[in-house]
Amino acid sequence: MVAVQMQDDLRRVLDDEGKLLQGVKVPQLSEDTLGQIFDVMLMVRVMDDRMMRLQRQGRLGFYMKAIGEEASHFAVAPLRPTDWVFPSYREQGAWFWRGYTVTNFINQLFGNELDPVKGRQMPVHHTARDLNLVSISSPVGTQIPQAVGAAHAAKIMGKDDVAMTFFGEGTSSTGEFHVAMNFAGVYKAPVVFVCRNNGWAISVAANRQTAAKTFASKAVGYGMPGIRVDGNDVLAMIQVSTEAIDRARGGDGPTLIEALTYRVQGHSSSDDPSVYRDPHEPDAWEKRDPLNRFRTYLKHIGLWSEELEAGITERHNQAISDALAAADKLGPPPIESMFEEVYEEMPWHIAEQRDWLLRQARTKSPHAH
Amino acid sequence: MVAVQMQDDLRRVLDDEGKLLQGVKVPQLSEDTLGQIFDVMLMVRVMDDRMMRLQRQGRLGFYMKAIGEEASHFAVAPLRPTDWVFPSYREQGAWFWRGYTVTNFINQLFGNELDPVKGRQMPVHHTARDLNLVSISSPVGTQIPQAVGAAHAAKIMGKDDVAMTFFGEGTSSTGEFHVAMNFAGVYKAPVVFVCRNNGWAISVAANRQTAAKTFASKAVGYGMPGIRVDGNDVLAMIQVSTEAIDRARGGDGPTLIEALTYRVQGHSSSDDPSVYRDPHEPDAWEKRDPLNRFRTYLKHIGLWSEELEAGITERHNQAISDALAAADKLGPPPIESMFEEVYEEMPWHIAEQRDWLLRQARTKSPHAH
Amino acid sequence: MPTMNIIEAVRDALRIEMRRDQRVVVLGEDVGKFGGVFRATSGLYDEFGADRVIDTPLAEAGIIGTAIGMALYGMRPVPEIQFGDFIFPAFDQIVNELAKFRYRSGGQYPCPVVIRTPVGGGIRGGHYHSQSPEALFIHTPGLKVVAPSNPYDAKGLLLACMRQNDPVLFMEPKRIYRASRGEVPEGEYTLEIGKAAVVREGTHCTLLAYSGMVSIAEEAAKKGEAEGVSIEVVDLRTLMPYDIDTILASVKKTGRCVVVHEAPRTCGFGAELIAAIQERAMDHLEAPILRVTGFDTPFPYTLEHEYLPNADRVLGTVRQTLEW
Amino acid sequence: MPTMNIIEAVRDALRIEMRRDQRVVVLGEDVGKFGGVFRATSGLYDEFGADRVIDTPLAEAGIIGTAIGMALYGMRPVPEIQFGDFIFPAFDQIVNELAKFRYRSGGQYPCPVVIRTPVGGGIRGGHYHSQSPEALFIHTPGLKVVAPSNPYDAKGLLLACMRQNDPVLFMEPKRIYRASRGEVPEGEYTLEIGKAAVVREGTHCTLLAYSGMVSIAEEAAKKGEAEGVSIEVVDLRTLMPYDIDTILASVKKTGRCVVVHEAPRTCGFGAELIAAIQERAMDHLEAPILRVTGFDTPFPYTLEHEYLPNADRVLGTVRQTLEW
Ligand SMILES: Cc1ncc(C[n+]2csc(CCOP(=O)(O)OP(=O)(O)O)c2C)c(N)n1
Ligand SMILES: Cc1ncc(C[n+]2csc(CCOP(=O)(O)OP(=O)(O)O)c2C)c(N)n1
Ligand SMILES: [Mg+2]
Ligand SMILES: [Mg+2]
Repeated sequence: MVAVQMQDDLRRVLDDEGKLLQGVKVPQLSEDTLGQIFDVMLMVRVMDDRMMRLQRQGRLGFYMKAIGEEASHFAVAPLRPTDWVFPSYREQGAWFWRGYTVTNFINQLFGNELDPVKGRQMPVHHTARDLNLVSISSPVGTQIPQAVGAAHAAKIMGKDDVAMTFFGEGTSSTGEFHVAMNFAGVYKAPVVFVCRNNGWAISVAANRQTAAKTFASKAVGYGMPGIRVDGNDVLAMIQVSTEAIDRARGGDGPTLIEALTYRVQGHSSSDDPSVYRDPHEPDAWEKRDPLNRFRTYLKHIGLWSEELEAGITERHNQAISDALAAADKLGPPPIESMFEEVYEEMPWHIAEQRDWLLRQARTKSPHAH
Repeated sequence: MVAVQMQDDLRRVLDDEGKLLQGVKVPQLSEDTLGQIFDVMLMVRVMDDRMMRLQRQGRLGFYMKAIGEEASHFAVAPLRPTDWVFPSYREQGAWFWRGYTVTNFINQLFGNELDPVKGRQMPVHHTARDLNLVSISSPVGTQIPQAVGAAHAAKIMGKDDVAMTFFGEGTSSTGEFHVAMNFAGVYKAPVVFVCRNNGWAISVAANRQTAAKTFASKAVGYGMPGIRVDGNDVLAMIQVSTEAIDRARGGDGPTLIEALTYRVQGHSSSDDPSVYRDPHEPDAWEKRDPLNRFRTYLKHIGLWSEELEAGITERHNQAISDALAAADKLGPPPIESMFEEVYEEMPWHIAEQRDWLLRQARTKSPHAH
Repeated sequence: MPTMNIIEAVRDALRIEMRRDQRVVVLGEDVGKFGGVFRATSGLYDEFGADRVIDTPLAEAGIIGTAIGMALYGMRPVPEIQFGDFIFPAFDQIVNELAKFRYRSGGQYPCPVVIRTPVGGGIRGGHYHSQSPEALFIHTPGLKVVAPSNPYDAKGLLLACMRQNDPVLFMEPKRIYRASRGEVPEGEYTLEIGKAAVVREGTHCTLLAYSGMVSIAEEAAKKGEAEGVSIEVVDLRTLMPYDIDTILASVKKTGRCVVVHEAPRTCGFGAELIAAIQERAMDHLEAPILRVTGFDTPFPYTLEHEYLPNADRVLGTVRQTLEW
Repeated sequence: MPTMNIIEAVRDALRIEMRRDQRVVVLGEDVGKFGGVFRATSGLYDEFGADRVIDTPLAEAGIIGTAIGMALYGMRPVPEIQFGDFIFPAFDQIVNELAKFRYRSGGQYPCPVVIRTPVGGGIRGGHYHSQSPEALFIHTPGLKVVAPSNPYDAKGLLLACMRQNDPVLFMEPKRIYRASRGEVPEGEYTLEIGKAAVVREGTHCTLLAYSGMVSIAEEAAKKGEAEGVSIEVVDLRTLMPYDIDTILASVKKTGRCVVVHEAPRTCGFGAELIAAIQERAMDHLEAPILRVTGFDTPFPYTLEHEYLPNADRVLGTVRQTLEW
């Protein structure tokens, strides 16, 4: 029998009250950077709040919140702009951190004529090639081997870029997770796997997703290190991510990071978690809220004030309001755009179908508002 | 970091000279059973030899040998007849052990009118429902989740049947392996996974298949025990298999067994390993030959003699010759059979196609002999 | 008779069969306590327990792979794939395994698995919550493909599927899961697999439709009637094996035919219907058989109403065959 | 000009492009030192090394998934799937990902991956080494599908595929990998994707064929000639986008058409060709368009010669259209 002993210690930097723990590695971040992190965390919170309200008002088709999981997004903080990110659908913070604009974010949600993906994908399926943020796909797990491919390509081409990919703990059950981890191990590809263990995959609890003791322990089967980190501790996230990125860039291969966090609200705007989970379950997590903890930390070190936060919130709210106002004036993408970019050049049959459609009477979308 | 300590000890019962090791668990087998094991091991050896010669003479389309890996097949020995086996293509011994006849074996290879699968599958793709030996499929790994399903079904239906599935170490790279192991862990399904690590997946060496230290260690990620066993030691195989089957039947869930063995010859009759591996590599394994080791053991305990072995070999050879002679007189399955059993009842379009074909002039198969 | 929508009809069929036959189990992502993201299995967990209403880990290949093993062992699993778009990780298990077990084992191992999955667009789900992949499965020998368009058929056909011994892909039109309501008998009844229904008679042109497109075809027929065009609407209901007799009878009567489906046109099921009809009834055809289908693009988000066939386009295409 | 078989032509194209373009890599099971089970990549490992001729672990989803990532990053991967029958574990990566990247990213991420895979029967491989899955991929918007029938086309088309920016499924006719030999120019040349070739002119009937069936069609045409039947043979070469102009020109000339493919009939590519032709050239058709195809059964082992279309059946079916 292969006896396995786990050091199941969760890597942490801040305690639940936002105080620095003793004797742990702390990421070296400038005051500026700390401020930016707080800024982006607030942006996620404000954006989620505003968008969910829009959705409830029937003005937005669909939305997915990340409330309570924002700290985990900052695994991207130590990346270089030339590094690549293969996200799932719940890492808004990663997008804003890398420079994705509120305008692009909102135009994508509305799928309007300025949507960077031209109204072709449902809300929260962003793409930003200029930021090396790869197109989000709904089928979960598909991005994981793709990240390995990009990382391996960088290595083959002699570049020192790193690829990072995000996915939920439920997604670790897919075949794609396995083949990706396995390829990465064999090729020692410079890739960092970030598994956001938020406890739930829609209605299925993490302990029904696998019998493994931890998700990090799955790294054993691929010959790579598995690190378990407090995913509600943004400094710990950045610390372990820095180590994993350094390993990758240094040629030492991939790392699996399990970020322990919690999905405080529903899976998406279509979900009602009260049907399947104890409505009090989130309570325990409230006091471990990543924003609170980081705020307290900043307060301790004198980098936070009520006015500061109010100012940032106000700025974010304003940016969102501006983007919404601008989006309100925009129409849908032109009908022709539906037929474009299926291929680089439009083949005859698609052109024929486009021409036919353009000859038909226009009907109004039942969803237009 | 999840630090993992492996006890990478290989479970063994016999040393390389076929002597019992001290202080290890030894399976309790009657003299009769020991004799039967030897008998079936010899059958595999003789059959492989005869069939490969036929193939080389152009009389058989395709064959896959198991030479050097026969001991691993005996993981099935402790199963009850009511238990289920989901094999890959290289476990001839499991078939003969459970009572598959030489006649069926050979008729399947020739795909003739008495082939149990009616000439529908290529050689070595057997099925024996009466023996709970499930249909072999060429795409590797597909049988693994199926075995889990059968095991889980037994549990749900309140039966104490166990399912066992075999696959090569290369096949552990497939998505099917992962989803199957994961489901089995979650459901505590009564299933035993036997990974025949024979060092090669066609031309790809096992160390290019995964970066994990051992294949057994992959069990960690699924919360089940992983056992590494000398796959060329038939008594050790039976011992660890007994333990795993007992665990499964007792409600303690699945086990992964890695049987360390070696593919002494080519992948199949179509393969030429000299293109990709050191022709001397097999030498080291010759002295660990499972048949030799078991034979020496039997000799030590007075259960072997030259005459005994000659008699068995002769009997097997005779059975094969008889079956071949009988097969020689058989024709192909009737043309109509090609259209049958696609569905339980033949739908109109298949009947129409059958009738059309029957009206066409017959042509001779270029492969008929 | 009670009125039900499609979701309720499906649930009713599952409940009836699970009560009648201990071997029936449902499995899939979120089908347990939650009752499925569309609530098709809602209440079953409470009635039948976790052993027969099984929440699975997130892996479609595992859902179908284990369902196959269960069926081989003697159960009658009814796996749910949460959206038809997520069936592809299980594609190998479905087309290479499930569909082939009976045949490749020489008839020794039938594999009666009924895969339920919602298909089609119209819910603003974008490409990955809207696809109609039926052609891929119709092209796969060994599978039956059933695609009801209303609650009555959904219940009767699903019961029939669970009582026969071949693997079935049971495609549910998610767009009208709740919108399509109708009278549905209580208790048991089955509809014959492989039988189409003439849901509206007409003389000028035949419309062949199934799943979410039947109501569009009926709407077109109604509009046509107002304008003096008499359209016969055939709801195919089963796509494999499809009901060639009913189709040919209708086309021979009207002499014209238009096929409507949501899936992309090229190599869609419409192509097969056209090929089969012209092979057998060429001399009855007064015009080419035309298609109103989804376009050969991925299913879009914002412009989905432009993508989807609608009654005007169908009627316009019928007119085209009339004017040919 | 040198003579090559298809394997050699494919290898030649790969070698030329790998020399010319550093971004081209091949990856797959056994493609490295071994050179592939059909030896298509033989010698490339020695010339280009393990970084550009990559043996992968045994997982098709991993092969295609990583190839996609490589292409996004800027390389030009040419993955090999050992047999077309084993492509299904990668089906999701191909149809939901590879085919959709350009579109769903609003044009930001083209994904130029050329998947090579041997298809078709005739090598006594039974069901799992004989399938012809082209229809599934032709039905998938975003993919190109190329299916050469001879060494010259194989080389010119493969080079063309590696030099354009869309994902391609490049299907190689394994049955004639070695049997089909012909003159192949040294060095570079490309053939236009999307163009069929009239490989034999005739006036009575058009035969549409591709891949391993072109030689069968030609054999039928030769037999026909001896019996006074003049058959035009069109080798489609590219199946998506297919060459509607060449097809229509031929059918309009002959007035009759038979499609030949190995894949099962129902929902096969033949259905689409028939549908498209009758939509556009109904008034030129003197007879229904018929099909000679694989049957709607799994591909059998012993009876594969009965399963596969042959020249007699093709000619017989041509006659049927002539006598209609
Ligand atoms: C292949 C596939 N199957 C099913 C779904 C439906 N689905 C969407 S999200 C989800 C749960 C994902 O859970 P997890 O990976 O833990 O991520 P989280 O939502 O918790 O961030 C499921 C089942 C899907 N998107 N893709
Ligand atoms: C899905 C799939 N991909 C590829 C193949 C081709 N193939 C047949 S056997 C084999 C190697 C299998 O190696 P392993 O699992 O170690 O088993 P072994 O042959 O050593 O017993 C490969 C790649 C296949 N049969 N199925
Ligand atoms: Mg989760
Ligand atoms: Mg092996």
